[in-house]
Amino acid sequence: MVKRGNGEEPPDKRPGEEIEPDASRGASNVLKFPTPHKVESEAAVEAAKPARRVPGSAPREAPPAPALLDNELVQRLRDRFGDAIREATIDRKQAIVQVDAGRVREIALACRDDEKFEMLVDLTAVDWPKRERRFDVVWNLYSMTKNERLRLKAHVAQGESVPSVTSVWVGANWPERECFDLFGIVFEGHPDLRRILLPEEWHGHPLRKDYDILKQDTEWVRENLGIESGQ
Amino acid sequence: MNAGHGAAGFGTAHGIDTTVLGENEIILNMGPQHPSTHGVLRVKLRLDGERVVDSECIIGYLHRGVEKIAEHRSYPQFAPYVDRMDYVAAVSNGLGYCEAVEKLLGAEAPPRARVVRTILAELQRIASHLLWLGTHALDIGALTPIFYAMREREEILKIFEKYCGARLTTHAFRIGGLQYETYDTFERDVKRFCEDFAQKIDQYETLLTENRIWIGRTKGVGVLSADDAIALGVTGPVLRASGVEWDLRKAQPYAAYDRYQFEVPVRENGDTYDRYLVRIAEMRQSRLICLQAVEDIPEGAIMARIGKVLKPPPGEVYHSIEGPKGELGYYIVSDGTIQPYRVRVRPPSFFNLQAFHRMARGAMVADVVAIIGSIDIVLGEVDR
Amino acid sequence: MVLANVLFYFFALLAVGSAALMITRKNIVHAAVFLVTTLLATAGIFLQLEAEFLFVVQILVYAGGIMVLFVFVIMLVNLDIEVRAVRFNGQWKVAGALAFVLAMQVLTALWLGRKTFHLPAPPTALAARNTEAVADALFSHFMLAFEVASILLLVAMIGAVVMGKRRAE
Amino acid sequence: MHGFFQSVSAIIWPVLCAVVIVLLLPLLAGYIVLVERKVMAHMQARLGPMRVGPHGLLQPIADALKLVLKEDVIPMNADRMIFWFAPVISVTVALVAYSALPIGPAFQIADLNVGLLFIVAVSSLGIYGVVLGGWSSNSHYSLLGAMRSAAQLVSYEVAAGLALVSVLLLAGSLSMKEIVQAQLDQGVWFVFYVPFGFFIYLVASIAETNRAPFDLPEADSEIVAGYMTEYSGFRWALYFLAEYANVIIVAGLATTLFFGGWLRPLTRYHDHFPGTSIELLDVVPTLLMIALAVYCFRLAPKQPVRVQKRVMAAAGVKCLLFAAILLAALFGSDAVRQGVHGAFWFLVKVGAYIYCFMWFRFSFPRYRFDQLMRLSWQFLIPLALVNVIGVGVAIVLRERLGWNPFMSLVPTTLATLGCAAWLTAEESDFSEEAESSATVGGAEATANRGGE
Repeated sequence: MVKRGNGEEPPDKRPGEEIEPDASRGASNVLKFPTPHKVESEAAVEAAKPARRVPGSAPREAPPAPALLDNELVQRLRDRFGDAIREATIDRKQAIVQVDAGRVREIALACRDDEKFEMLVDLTAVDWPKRERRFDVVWNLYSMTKNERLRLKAHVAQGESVPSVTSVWVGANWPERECFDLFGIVFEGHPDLRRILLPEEWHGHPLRKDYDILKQDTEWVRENLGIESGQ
Repeated sequence: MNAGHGAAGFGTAHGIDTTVLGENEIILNMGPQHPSTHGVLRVKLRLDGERVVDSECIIGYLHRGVEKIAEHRSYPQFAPYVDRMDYVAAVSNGLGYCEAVEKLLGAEAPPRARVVRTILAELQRIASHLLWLGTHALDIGALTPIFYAMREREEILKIFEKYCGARLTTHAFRIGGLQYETYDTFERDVKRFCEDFAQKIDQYETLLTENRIWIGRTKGVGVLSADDAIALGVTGPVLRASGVEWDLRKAQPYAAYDRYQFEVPVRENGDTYDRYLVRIAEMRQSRLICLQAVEDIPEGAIMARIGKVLKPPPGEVYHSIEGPKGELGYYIVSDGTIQPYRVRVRPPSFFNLQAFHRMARGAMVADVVAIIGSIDIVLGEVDR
Repeated sequence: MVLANVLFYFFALLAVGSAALMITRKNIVHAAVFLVTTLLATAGIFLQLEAEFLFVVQILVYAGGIMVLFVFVIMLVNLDIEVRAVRFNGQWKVAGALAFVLAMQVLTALWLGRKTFHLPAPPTALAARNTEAVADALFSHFMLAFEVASILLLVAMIGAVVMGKRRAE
Repeated sequence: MHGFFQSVSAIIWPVLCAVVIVLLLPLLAGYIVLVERKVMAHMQARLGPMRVGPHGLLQPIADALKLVLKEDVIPMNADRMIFWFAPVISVTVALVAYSALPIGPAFQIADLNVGLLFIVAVSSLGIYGVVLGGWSSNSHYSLLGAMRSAAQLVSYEVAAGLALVSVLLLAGSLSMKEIVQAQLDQGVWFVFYVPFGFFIYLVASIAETNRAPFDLPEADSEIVAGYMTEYSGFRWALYFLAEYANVIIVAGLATTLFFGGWLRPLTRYHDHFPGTSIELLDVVPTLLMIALAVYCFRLAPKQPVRVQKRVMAAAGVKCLLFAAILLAALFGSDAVRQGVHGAFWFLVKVGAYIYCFMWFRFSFPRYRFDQLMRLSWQFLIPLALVNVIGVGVAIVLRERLGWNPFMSLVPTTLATLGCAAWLTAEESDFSEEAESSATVGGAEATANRGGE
């Protein structure tokens, strides 16, 4: 039996991991909650009262702004891939490493084999149309051995292709297809890159920010019915 | 459109070659309207007699563009939409989303809210597993368990209804805590349900666990090894049945799970029978969690002070919970406005379904439905 | 007796007619259906002769057993090829000539033996216990033949299993 | 009265029986469906049909009307002739089989001296309806269903036939009437002589009628509805009718062969009411029907709608009518009494057998096709062979060595039991093997992945 990421083993406190509750958990029936944020402890003080919410008020304490991350993991990756590792940050206690899109496959392989990130939890993209390289492709990795998460991110321009990681994690197959389907990002070396959620004959990629169903509709009406759409 | 056809055959689902058929081979389209593809899954099977030579899952028939909708709603407005993804486990979906946004805001729900959330989420896990049990048994030809399972699920839905007025798409939680206080007899209802439920699980097990036909139909069927499961991103009971002891409730506790004693059921063979046993054992554990939690719900506020208009500072967050079907993750990117810039849902069924191709290799048509049932997919979540 | 004659001619016509249809159908499943009809009609004639046991065995073994396997196999084969195949090719002239010669022979034989040709009287005394009679005959007079036949069938069955297994590997 | 029966029985009586059977069977099948749904519902903690008539009593009629009025769809590329003809074959052969089935000593269309073989032979033709229907629909699901059905029926007919042979050896006849008579003469139902023969026949008969857990040809979760997938309306109803007609046939066969046919339980108990020739036990059917009538009358006022009250009361009256007939028969001649009461007991036993079918259906999951085949060829058929040989030995022991009939069959039963135990052990060995090979397969798959 493989025993992985069990909460019983104290995970190491490297940055880039989820918050671990304090040691008192499960010790007694008294409910003590970890209080990582001030907000919550204040809420506890106002225990008896119903929540009082001021309209428009911002949270008392904003989460820390993304800070630079520089730990052993990033160091090792930098040593090995040099410039391909661009910028490592930590946002809301989660490690994000920005990498060079062209070398993602090798980096992924290293993450899987040497850094023990066995599982590709998720693969997705974000569209920033105003940016020069408009897409963020995001690989969410998880290490069962270390109970740790890592997010790889690469900037990709429209029309640029990204190496597929299906040879590293077979599970990347469908997410990459979905990414291709909804963003139009081409993954080089994918065994079967087709649309997955939308029909084959669909036009456009809906999750792009400039995708406009209304505009498409108007165009379709003009083309096929020969009239101006009333919408 | 069809750019990037590389070398074929990385082991996961790729399109079936329908042009070259061997002797006695036929192509069978199961679904999207088929009694046991659980909604609108379409499975294309290449059969040699009754044996599966190749398979391909074709999904997307229930695609509603939930992720796109999110970009046009404010954070609280989007919350009801997540209920419609895994519609048999709406509470879990809501829990994941609310916690993800809370993390993005840097807020946290008060203790009372977290305990109530835990109770409801565990009840939802039981309800989801019950629905799975019933339909899975029905697929294998056992007509009776589904009605027993529905009977107990009804009790859970009644508790939901009493709590928030809805049974299926509950929208039970709000970002920052809870909208509603628990109703007067909430503790009693939950407790009574949990106390009766132990014996009810025994009933299901009497019908199935040691039944020769059931064992014959499920043992050694749809085997998924631990390494394959991890490589495919499979999570939840399917992963645990393959011998990987990994549960987000233990590994990275959220809500109030770190307060309660429970075990993570694990089996080693990774076949359909083990997935069945794992889920049955999980129902028992969920029941124990509910019993512990309902004994001692802390007093206090149910809502954190987060303000009415939610404007998370720019940045991004990934938060995941152990849904009934596996790791249910939300990756939310904020640009500092009231609307999320991007919401990505990591649906467990989507990744688990990917493993179908591997499990179905060499199976028979009858095994195909057993395997689909044992993965426990909800197409609303796969297609979003 | 009129009823008996009517029934006989009904069954006889049915048997001959469906046999003819069987060899002329292009669709192989239709042909099989007509073969089954022929067998059943023959069974009807057996029943008329008060050979109840034979009647039942005819249905049970031929119509209910062997022909089911026929149909089963036919369904497994790709039918389109069979339907499109040309039935009457260049050999039909030779076949026709041979058939003509054969028919002449049969007719000659019938003509020569026309004096001995008469319908046997329907058996009456035997009928009541003909199942036992068949069993007695099989297990006493024809014991050896019966056993030889069963061994032959056994060999055929084992052979089929062996061949089937080899092909599966 | 006596003379009347004899004169009628020559030719009118069989024709009358045939007409009654053909007319009543659809109704009977409809009500068996209703009973099945009610039994299923109560086993599954729900009520079942409740709306059409009190407790759904008129549901079968509503269903039948609906089916007859439905559109009759014929798929475009179907073989129309055969598609049209196939359900007719199914129903016809199912009905023909009734001609040799004695429902009590008086109600039998023809007492063939090969009656048993006749029923088996004719029901074996029912397969053509299924196979041709499946083939002609031109659909993959239908074809798969038809092929499953053909293979299944051919396999299980062997097991069922061998199970019947053990009874034939004991009865020494193929005539249905004589088999019942043999049970009366020997004073015991054959199920007590050859329990394993009965067990094998029970399993095989479920498989032959395509009912759960052997309902693979119409397994709804796998191949939608198997050979019936493309059928609708009246044609579909014909298949349905054929299925239930076959269920009644196998139940009737089992009743005749193993449960003494129309004989009442405790046939040897002959105490009379003092001063009359009426036996004490013969009153039981009348009392049962009266009890049923009382139950109906008590339920009637509780029905919510007036129509329902009336229908319920009518059901009660019908029960009373049956009770009256049963009671009147007691005072008739022997032939009348045996005819009416025989039919009653026969139907009760058939009902009990069908109830077992339903009970199994709601308790067990479905077999997989290879498991189904293995069960027949590797378990039931060897078992049936051992059983038949054992019965042969027992008859020799009884007739040549003068053993007590029960004692002589004990070794048979023990031998069959031993064989069953051995075969079961073999089977679990086999499944363990399969399991270990599956694990090896998994390991290989993992190894392969490394190479990719």
